[in-house]
Amino acid sequence: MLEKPIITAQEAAEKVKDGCTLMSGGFMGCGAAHTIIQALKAKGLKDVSLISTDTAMHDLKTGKVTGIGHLVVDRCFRKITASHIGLNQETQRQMNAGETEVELVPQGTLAERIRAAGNGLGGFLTPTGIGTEVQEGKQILNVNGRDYLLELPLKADVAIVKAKKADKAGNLIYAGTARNFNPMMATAADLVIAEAEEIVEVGELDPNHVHTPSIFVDFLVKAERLEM
Amino acid sequence: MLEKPIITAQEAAEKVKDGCTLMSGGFMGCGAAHTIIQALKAKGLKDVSLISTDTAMHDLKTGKVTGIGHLVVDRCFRKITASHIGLNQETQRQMNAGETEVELVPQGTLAERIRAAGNGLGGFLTPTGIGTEVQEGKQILNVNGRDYLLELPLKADVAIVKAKKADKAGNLIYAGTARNFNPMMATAADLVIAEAEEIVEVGELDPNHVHTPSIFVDFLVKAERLEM
Amino acid sequence: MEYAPNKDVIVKRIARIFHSGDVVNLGIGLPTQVVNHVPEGVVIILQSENGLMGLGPAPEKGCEDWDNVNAGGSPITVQPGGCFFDSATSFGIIRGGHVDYTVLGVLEVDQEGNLANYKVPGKMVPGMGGAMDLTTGARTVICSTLHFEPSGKSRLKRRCTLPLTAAKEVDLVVTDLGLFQVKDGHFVLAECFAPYTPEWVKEKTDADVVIAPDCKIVNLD
Amino acid sequence: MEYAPNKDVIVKRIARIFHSGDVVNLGIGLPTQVVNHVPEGVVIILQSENGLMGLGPAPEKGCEDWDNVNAGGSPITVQPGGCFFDSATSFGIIRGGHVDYTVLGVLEVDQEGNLANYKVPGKMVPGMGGAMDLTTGARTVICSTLHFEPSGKSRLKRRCTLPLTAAKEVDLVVTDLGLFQVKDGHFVLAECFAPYTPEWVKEKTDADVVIAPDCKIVNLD
Repeated sequence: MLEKPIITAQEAAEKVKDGCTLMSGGFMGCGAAHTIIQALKAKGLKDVSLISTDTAMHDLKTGKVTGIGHLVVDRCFRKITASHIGLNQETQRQMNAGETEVELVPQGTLAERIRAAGNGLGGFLTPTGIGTEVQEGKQILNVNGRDYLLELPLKADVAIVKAKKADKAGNLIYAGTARNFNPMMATAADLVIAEAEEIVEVGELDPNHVHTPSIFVDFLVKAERLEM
Repeated sequence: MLEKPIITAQEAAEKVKDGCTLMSGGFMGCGAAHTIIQALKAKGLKDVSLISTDTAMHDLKTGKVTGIGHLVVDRCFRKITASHIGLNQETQRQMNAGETEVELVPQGTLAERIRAAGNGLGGFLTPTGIGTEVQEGKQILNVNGRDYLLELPLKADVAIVKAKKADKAGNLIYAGTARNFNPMMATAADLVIAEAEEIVEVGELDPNHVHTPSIFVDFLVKAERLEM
Repeated sequence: MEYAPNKDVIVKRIARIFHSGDVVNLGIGLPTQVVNHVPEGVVIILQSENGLMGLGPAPEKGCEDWDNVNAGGSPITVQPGGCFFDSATSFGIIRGGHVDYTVLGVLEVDQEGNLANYKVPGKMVPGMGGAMDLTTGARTVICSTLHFEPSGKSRLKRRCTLPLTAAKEVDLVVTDLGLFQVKDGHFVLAECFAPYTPEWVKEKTDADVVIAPDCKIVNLD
Repeated sequence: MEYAPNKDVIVKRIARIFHSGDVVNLGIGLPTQVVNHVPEGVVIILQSENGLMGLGPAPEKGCEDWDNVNAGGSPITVQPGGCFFDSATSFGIIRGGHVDYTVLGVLEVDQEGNLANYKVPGKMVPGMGGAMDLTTGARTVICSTLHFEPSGKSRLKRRCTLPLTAAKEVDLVVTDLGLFQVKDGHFVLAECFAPYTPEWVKEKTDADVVIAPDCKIVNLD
């Protein structure tokens, strides 16, 4: 199995271009690629369209910021597609002020839309959102007497994901709830950069326990920052 | 975590009723619940609608039969939904003679239809089958300029799946390519019976490596027959 | 009759709904406390929508593993026999009807079974998170709420005015006054919590309440 | 010119198409043999649609692990760095465009890029297995076939008459006469395999063949 280039977080950040669509794994900061996020912050990023389950945390009172919230505070995003922004007061402020476009998507629908893009599906029918604002502008199909929304795939130019362990071929294993959106995102972007706490030799991972097959990963980064 | 009843293959077979819809994991016999299949054969089963990726093997010349093929030979099925029956000459004979209804489904579509049923989706759009006989009678939707077939969920009354290891709570870990259709089938049937080569105490499996969460499994059977 | 808000009776009553083996998802806030009141001998399985079956209690201080958090981002532990999965699988479990109960907070809930709990336009727009999938997918949707807003208005309505989280999905509403079933376009008061009386509850609720013929007075203290 | 069937040149030529890192799915039968001719130094990754990335060679006799089989049900080994997944994931990989090349056998293939290889109505109905997903999903679809049927008829057609496996999905056809691209409703002969000549190939093929201006004569022996 060919090995994937191991690059620095700075080199990874250079691959994320202004104006691109970026997927970032993580749930309230848990399972986010913190090292790469800090490099993106240092580099300065503009006009990016973010897809993430949430925008992690930003507490205006304490000033505490976690995960992808660091890039929200730096105004890196022109658009944010997420299921929850409730713990990031800056995201809410930017949305209410009309500074940043925010599209709210039910969390299960978001996960499935990303999976659909990675899996070559043209869309799927979900009952979630029927009878709510979420159905606005969407096609409703009735199957066997029940109404469903047609939801469409969601893909990105770049995905940054975070694993516990990688092998040099790019196989990934996640730990605990830090798995969350990472596996789907790794399938749905043209360029996938995986940050891993540990990078082992090819052949050291049990092939039954790999969560993300190597073929999805383009570059590896060694994690240096683990805190949220 | 509550433990699931460990029953004999004979008790498992009693739970599969004549006339029901049955899902059976396995790919050409690899990863099929051979112990339960033999108990079903011994019991005699009638009028069942089978969902399986294939009907394993039956060679008219050598008489060799594998996996679910044993039940095909015994004429247990009124209908078979599968992607491939090429290595079971008896299935083909029954189909051509009009004795058994056979519905052929592309393998990826079959896997996704079962997943859709287990995941509460009303259907999905796939490009597979466009322009072929598979599209007959199905709705075609155009999304962003590409045609897709709307494929619908597929569920069953009972699923028999085969794992390498189970814990007593019902968590399952599969081995190698014996995983195949088992994880999806475990989500898509009202009653799920899992045959496992090894049944360990609750807490002995690494929660990061479980392939099928315990909540999907109703009964456990200790595997006694491993050959295909 | 004087009203004093009492969150304890809400979580105590909900905790008695479950049977051993039930798969339960508890929302952030009040619903989370339900777990502390599940009767001894009843073993439920807690699902956390961020990717976990078998949620255990919070770790002791200093023992946090930041790879293991709940849907609110707080550190948790895992029960023996628990397991992890990705978010697509997690919501497949939810949407697919494999979660028996979801317990959620309320801004408004109405007699048609509509729930609003994720958005006050222009004021508070946290996003729906997993709530829309949970209300659509869980077999039984339980709303937990103080009966009255701070202003004194009933949170049980004839018709929600806020954007809906779910349309016609609510099965049960448990407040500090009683347990209500949503049925045929009205609330059925199945249990009234002492010291209140069914008639008083009906009078104070700004929705159509039918007192069940077998309505019980329950003391949860 | 006399024709002698030669499967070797087909698999030899296909094996030279790949670059290191390519993800390749080889169909049962003739395509399987392609792997034996991949040039030294080129490291491809073989996908097996029954749930494996990193298919290795067959095990030695007596070392079979019957949990590890290929899509034909025969025992296989796994390359270091390989991994297993379920069938939904496997076909997600295929349908999602993550397989660079699929190599399939042929009953008929036509100049519109249609392929028929899974069914002869009334005679042979093995089922499509994974072939429809593979032809739809793989980035490049390569058909491998002897140029002529045993009867002497060309397998390259103006229009398939058998039920289609895939409509307009075929990119390349490699026969024992040459390498054809499917383009704008005809076959473009990009390479002609010695000892045949482009004109002879064109004449013997029952379809519209355009000889590429830069058509090369290739010797694969």
